[in-house]
Amino acid sequence: MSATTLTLAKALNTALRDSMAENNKVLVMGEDVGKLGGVFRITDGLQKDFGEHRVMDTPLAESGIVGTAVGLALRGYRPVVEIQFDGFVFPGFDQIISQVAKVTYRSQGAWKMPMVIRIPFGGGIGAVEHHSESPESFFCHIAGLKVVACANASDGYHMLRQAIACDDPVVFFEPKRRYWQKGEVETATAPTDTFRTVLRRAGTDCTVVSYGPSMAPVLAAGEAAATEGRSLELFDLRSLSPLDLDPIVESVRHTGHLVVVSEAPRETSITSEISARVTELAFHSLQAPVIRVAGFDTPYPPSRLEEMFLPSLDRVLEAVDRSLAY
Amino acid sequence: MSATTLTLAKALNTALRDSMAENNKVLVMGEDVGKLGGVFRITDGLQKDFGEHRVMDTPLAESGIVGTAVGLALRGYRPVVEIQFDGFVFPGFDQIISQVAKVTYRSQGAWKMPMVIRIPFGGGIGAVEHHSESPESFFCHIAGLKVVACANASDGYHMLRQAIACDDPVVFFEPKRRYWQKGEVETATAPTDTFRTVLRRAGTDCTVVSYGPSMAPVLAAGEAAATEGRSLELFDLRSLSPLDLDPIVESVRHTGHLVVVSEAPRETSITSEISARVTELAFHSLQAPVIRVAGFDTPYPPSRLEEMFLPSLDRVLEAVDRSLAY
Amino acid sequence: MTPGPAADSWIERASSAEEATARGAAGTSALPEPHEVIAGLRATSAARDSVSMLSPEGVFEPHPDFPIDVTPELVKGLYRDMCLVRRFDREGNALQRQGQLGIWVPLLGQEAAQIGAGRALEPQDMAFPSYREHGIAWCRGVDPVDLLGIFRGIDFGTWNPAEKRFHNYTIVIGNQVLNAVGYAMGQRFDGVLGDEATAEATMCFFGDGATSQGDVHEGMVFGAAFNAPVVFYCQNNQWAISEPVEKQTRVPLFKRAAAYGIPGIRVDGNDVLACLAVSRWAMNECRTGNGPVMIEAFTYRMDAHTTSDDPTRYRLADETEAWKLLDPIERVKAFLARSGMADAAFFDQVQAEADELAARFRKHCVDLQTPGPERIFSNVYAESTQQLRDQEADFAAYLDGFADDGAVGGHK
Amino acid sequence: MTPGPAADSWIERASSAEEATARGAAGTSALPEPHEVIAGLRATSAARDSVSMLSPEGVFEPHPDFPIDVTPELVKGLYRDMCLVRRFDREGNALQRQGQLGIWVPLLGQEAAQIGAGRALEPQDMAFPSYREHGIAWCRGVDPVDLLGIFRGIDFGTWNPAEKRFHNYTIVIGNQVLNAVGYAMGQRFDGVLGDEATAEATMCFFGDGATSQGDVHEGMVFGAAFNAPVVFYCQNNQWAISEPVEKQTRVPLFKRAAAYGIPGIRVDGNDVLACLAVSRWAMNECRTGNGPVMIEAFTYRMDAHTTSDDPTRYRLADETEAWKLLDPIERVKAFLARSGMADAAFFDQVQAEADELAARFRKHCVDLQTPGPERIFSNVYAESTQQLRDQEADFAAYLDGFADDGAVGGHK
Ligand SMILES: Cc1ncc(C[n+]2csc(CCOP(=O)(O)OP(=O)(O)O)c2C)c(N)n1
Ligand SMILES: Cc1ncc(C[n+]2csc(CCOP(=O)(O)OP(=O)(O)O)c2C)c(N)n1
Ligand SMILES: [Mg+2]
Ligand SMILES: [Mg+2]
Repeated sequence: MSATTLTLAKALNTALRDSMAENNKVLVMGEDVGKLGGVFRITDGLQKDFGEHRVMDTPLAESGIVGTAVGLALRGYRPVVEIQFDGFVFPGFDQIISQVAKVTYRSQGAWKMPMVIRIPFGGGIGAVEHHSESPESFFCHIAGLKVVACANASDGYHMLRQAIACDDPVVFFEPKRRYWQKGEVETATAPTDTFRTVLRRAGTDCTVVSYGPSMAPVLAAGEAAATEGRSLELFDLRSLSPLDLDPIVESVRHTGHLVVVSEAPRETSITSEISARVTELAFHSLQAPVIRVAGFDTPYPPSRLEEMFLPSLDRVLEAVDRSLAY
Repeated sequence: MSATTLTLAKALNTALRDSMAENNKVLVMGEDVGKLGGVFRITDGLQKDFGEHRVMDTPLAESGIVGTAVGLALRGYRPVVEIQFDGFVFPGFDQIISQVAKVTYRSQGAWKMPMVIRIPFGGGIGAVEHHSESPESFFCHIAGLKVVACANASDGYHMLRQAIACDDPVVFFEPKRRYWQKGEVETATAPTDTFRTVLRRAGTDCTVVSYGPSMAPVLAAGEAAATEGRSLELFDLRSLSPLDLDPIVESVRHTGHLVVVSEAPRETSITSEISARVTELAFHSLQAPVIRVAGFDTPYPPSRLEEMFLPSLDRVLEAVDRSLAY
Repeated sequence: MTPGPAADSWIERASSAEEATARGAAGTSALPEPHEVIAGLRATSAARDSVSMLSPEGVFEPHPDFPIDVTPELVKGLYRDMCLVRRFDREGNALQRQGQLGIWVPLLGQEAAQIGAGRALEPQDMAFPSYREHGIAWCRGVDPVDLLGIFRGIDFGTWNPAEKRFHNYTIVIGNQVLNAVGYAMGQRFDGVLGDEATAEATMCFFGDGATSQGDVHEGMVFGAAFNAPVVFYCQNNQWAISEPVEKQTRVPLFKRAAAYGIPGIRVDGNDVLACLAVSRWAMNECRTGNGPVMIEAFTYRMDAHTTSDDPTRYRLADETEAWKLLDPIERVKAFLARSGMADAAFFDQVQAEADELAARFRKHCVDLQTPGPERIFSNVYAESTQQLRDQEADFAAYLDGFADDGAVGGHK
Repeated sequence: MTPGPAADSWIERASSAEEATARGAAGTSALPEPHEVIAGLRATSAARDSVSMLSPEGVFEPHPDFPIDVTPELVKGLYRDMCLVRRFDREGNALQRQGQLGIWVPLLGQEAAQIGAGRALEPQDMAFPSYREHGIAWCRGVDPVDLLGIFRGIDFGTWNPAEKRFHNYTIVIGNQVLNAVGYAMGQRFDGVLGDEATAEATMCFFGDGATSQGDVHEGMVFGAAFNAPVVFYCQNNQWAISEPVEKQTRVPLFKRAAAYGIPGIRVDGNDVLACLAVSRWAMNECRTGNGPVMIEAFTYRMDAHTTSDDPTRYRLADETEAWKLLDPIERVKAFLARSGMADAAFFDQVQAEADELAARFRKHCVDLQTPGPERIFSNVYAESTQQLRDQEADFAAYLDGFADDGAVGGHK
């Protein structure tokens, strides 16, 4: 079958459908994932086709959702949990850190924990409080979890398929404001490892790395910079933990400049880790310190202010200028 | 009154006692903090002297402890919450991130949130699972919280007094394996700002920064290095968020080398942030990348292995060597 | 087979099993089956053990346990409250449709449940809302326009929660229940309970779905453990977004109370007089030191969960139609008219007041100004930090860079 | 005043208020008052609505609802189980005192509660323990020596939880309840419920203090919502470290069950026959699709919370002495002797077996080897990562640096 054009939302929905059809141990569970198909419709139609036992509307309790998913995984199922919004994962945080992430280690491998925790994340949709957060950094600090974020429809499909096939727990971040963006998806291609950093644009002057929702302004910045005669090399991390830094270090060796872009508040975040690690690995190549374009160290502001909070084309370009001028 | 020699545990107990005597709005609450005086006896004798309403044995539920403390703070109280062990703060994580940290921002200052969340943290006591963790990095990523860690009896007393007096929520980390270590405490001195980085030893070759339980091996490393003719400049952060980096940047300007030491797993941690920020601020002064001596990116191991997991004198010295040899 | 309570539970299980099957079947079919809707209706018109006083037809019958002095002033006041609240609630919906608000959370159908509870509160009492409590806000003296910023993305509500004794809206399901219990513990420690008219208590609001959250359980555990003067007021509007209450529980929610050794009462949530009488009793129990108390207001969410929601995907119009017959305002109007407590002039005047409020509500909304970037950095702490001041200064400098060409860095 | 359940709750409140005062008074005084201890005793010998069959004096009286065939083999087997478990539990305490273990969590006093429940489990059933369930481990065929590494800091337990159908010990209070419910949901989805001898169910274990945790509530909510074949087995040993059960609840814990529409039964937790009969019934209810069920085993923590705890700070020796009279093993011994089911030879043989086990337990403990650094990095993931392999390699290289002078970097 050849490539089809799908929205990110539909690509994710298709990945769930294909995984469920392929393996009847795959379950979908969460709040409103049944008849409603999820508030973003990512699970649309799945309950109708796979039944109530494989697509479960759960009681309203995230610790309960994650905690029972742990038990289902022990029983041999492969639960795919939907957290309705980023800001609502925290009631389930204890089960994630104390059980999901540790069961394999604790049992010395007697248990596996094949579980996917899907989290629509990030801002830009004009939502109320707790609906626009970027909590990925918390999960990157938890050993035993794999943390990934998709940025387009094709990765949405293939990364979710890979996450569901993985025998380790994967926290899967979906850029909610890109759900309706269309892209080419080749569902037939044999799956390669999609949990790796990928080059999005080759360049020579400055390396820029990001993931998820911020890839769009980063790609736009690449275009804009080109028109101004600056050549940016752009990477999409895809895997936030573990980090696949080799391609970035390689790039920095020839550009000498690195800008890291993320919506997450800056302090003690994924951008801190990338800055620290790349500096450790490419110290003599760096002609300027790694510059971070990130959310501010404040709670997410009222949505009319989010355009200023979120990394924008302009903020990325300004950071590149600062790095090059350093 | 002149200085007295107290264990860290007794210094903390005295700070609670003095704060409660000074302000009857100060409350202590948690599991087993009453008659038992807490599993580490930090609240020993307080219920006997201040009564059951001011020193409360709560039901066994951390979200309940933190969540009701929020309400008490709104009512005008200054709750000091004890979390029994580091690994048990996570059931309360949602209330901390969604309410404790955001109430002031949400209400545009109409509410204040004067609350202290005390957490005995770190390893080295030969304990079972969940009793030796270093979760401070999670809290450093949460805007609206102040995060501090004490390393000795004097700071234990004065930092806890300051935390209780603070109108913002303070997550207060106590190095449990140092509870029985004695130190001089001058309780009479007028309180200065103790939430700042402090110089512990002046030196010229390499800057080493740490906090809490790891200050001991770092100070020992300073001694050992001196005997080998290497002069280390040692800092105790005390405040983990916000970070007080000026003294460290100053130091790096003349040493050109920085080693950061922490028990917390390395990935996306407080050590990542220090490395990133100091590199941003002192890029041209650094003759080597910031080197991190940290916990491994694994769950906390069985305790017989913790000596290898925890930053030791030897690991600190080896890192200093690597930095100087870079 | 088993002792008392267990025996109870057998009965519960049996009955709810029926309901469950009825509802369960629907999960697989695209739309609910007719018998389901009927089940819904049965649940409605005959909610077991429910306290009610004013029938859907507007016939008043006093309840022995919850005496209430039904004066014209009282009933007219409650009617006015409900009409005004419904009016600005509808205006909120309209403003969202017209792009003036990002989202609106309608209370349609829950006016009696909220006005009845809200009017049982004294000025010195404290209230902890969820996000749908516009009627409670109204009773606390919060100007409805102070709600608008939340839904327009300007702020998180502009009333002073400490002065109004009405906490900020809380969106994380269940959080506010624990916060309310803590506040009530403080009231007890302050010694403000007793028979005096100045005695205080706290009421917290949450939904049927929220009862599944650990925080709500822990709230009841702590409330009972510390004899906190708090009323747990659960508005069971039958739905948690797309999930019917049967997904959360096998037994009527008010029966949860017994598990904590506190009284639990189910009241007809569309009967404002019953809600008021029961809430007054419950608050007095708390003020006099007999708290906590749990109330389940059995009502219905007549509109979508929010303006972003599409209920046609998960529930039948018939169900909503049937509940229309139980409208909380209509029955009061009928009662006022039949009893001669109010005349046409009164109804006209309330209507006029409502339109006036709606107009002011709308004007305030469209006039709302977006704050500057300083709002992003303000009040993160009571005692701000150098790190944050630096970050704000850097961003201000960055924005100045665009000052000349006027452009502002907006995310693409 | 209020309908059925609420009325119930009034009664509960009244009675538990008494108890509360009795216990509450103690909170302020350094030691419990005598009347408190008495209260404790009253609660014990006459725990309301408690199912019991074998009196403290060893007199057996069948219970109409929970028939059990009391054969010599059965009773002798249960006696042996309890004696052996108590013996290695005591050895664990001794090993800690002698510095061979970092800590030990004693089950002393809870032998009947655990052996009764454990022997109700079939091989195909699943069990989720907390951290005190040495007796359950025994019944699941876990060799006691496989528990030692946990308390010596060598590992997290070396039995295979999947093969033994006995999950790892869970230390974070309440977590395992949700995990157990999920596992039981899976049993239901697998279609292994029914009347066949192969039908499966799950039992999870938690304490009185744990009932306050949100996870335990959510476990019951999910269990009821999905009709999961799970038995919630609460060992109420009267204490959560230093906090008496009155700090957690106003009402008997088994009454929590009614709030979820599931049966709740209180059993004399020191009566192994009652615990067995009730557990068998409950597991069969679950295996045949009538789950969940809650059981409260009313027992007592005879020893400290752990070897690190000092109970003299918060409870009177008298209380413990009084419970000694209710010892779970003594009553079975009396029954066996009086009924002539067993003779001196049997008791001697069990004693000998116990000493043998204790010796093997001790030897295994002192012989345990500390694993190498590779254990730190092993099984973090099912599919390891380059990042972790690099970290392990770096550390190995670092350690090699000390190889010559033999020293290893130990923390100071
Ligand atoms: C912890 C958490 N999880 C999920 C959500 C998303 N959410 C918002 S409202 C809602 C349903 C609430 O139902 P109910 O408690 O009955 O209140 P109602 O909306 O019916 O008034 C959900 C799941 C949330 N706000 N918080
Ligand atoms: C979430 C969490 N909080 C606190 C603790 C510390 N802790 C360990 S055991 C215990 C008391 C448990 O009491 P109970 O549930 O009655 O079980 P028991 O120990 O009496 O068997 C506490 C507070 C913990 N292990 N987990
Ligand atoms: Mg609802
Ligand atoms: Mg207990």
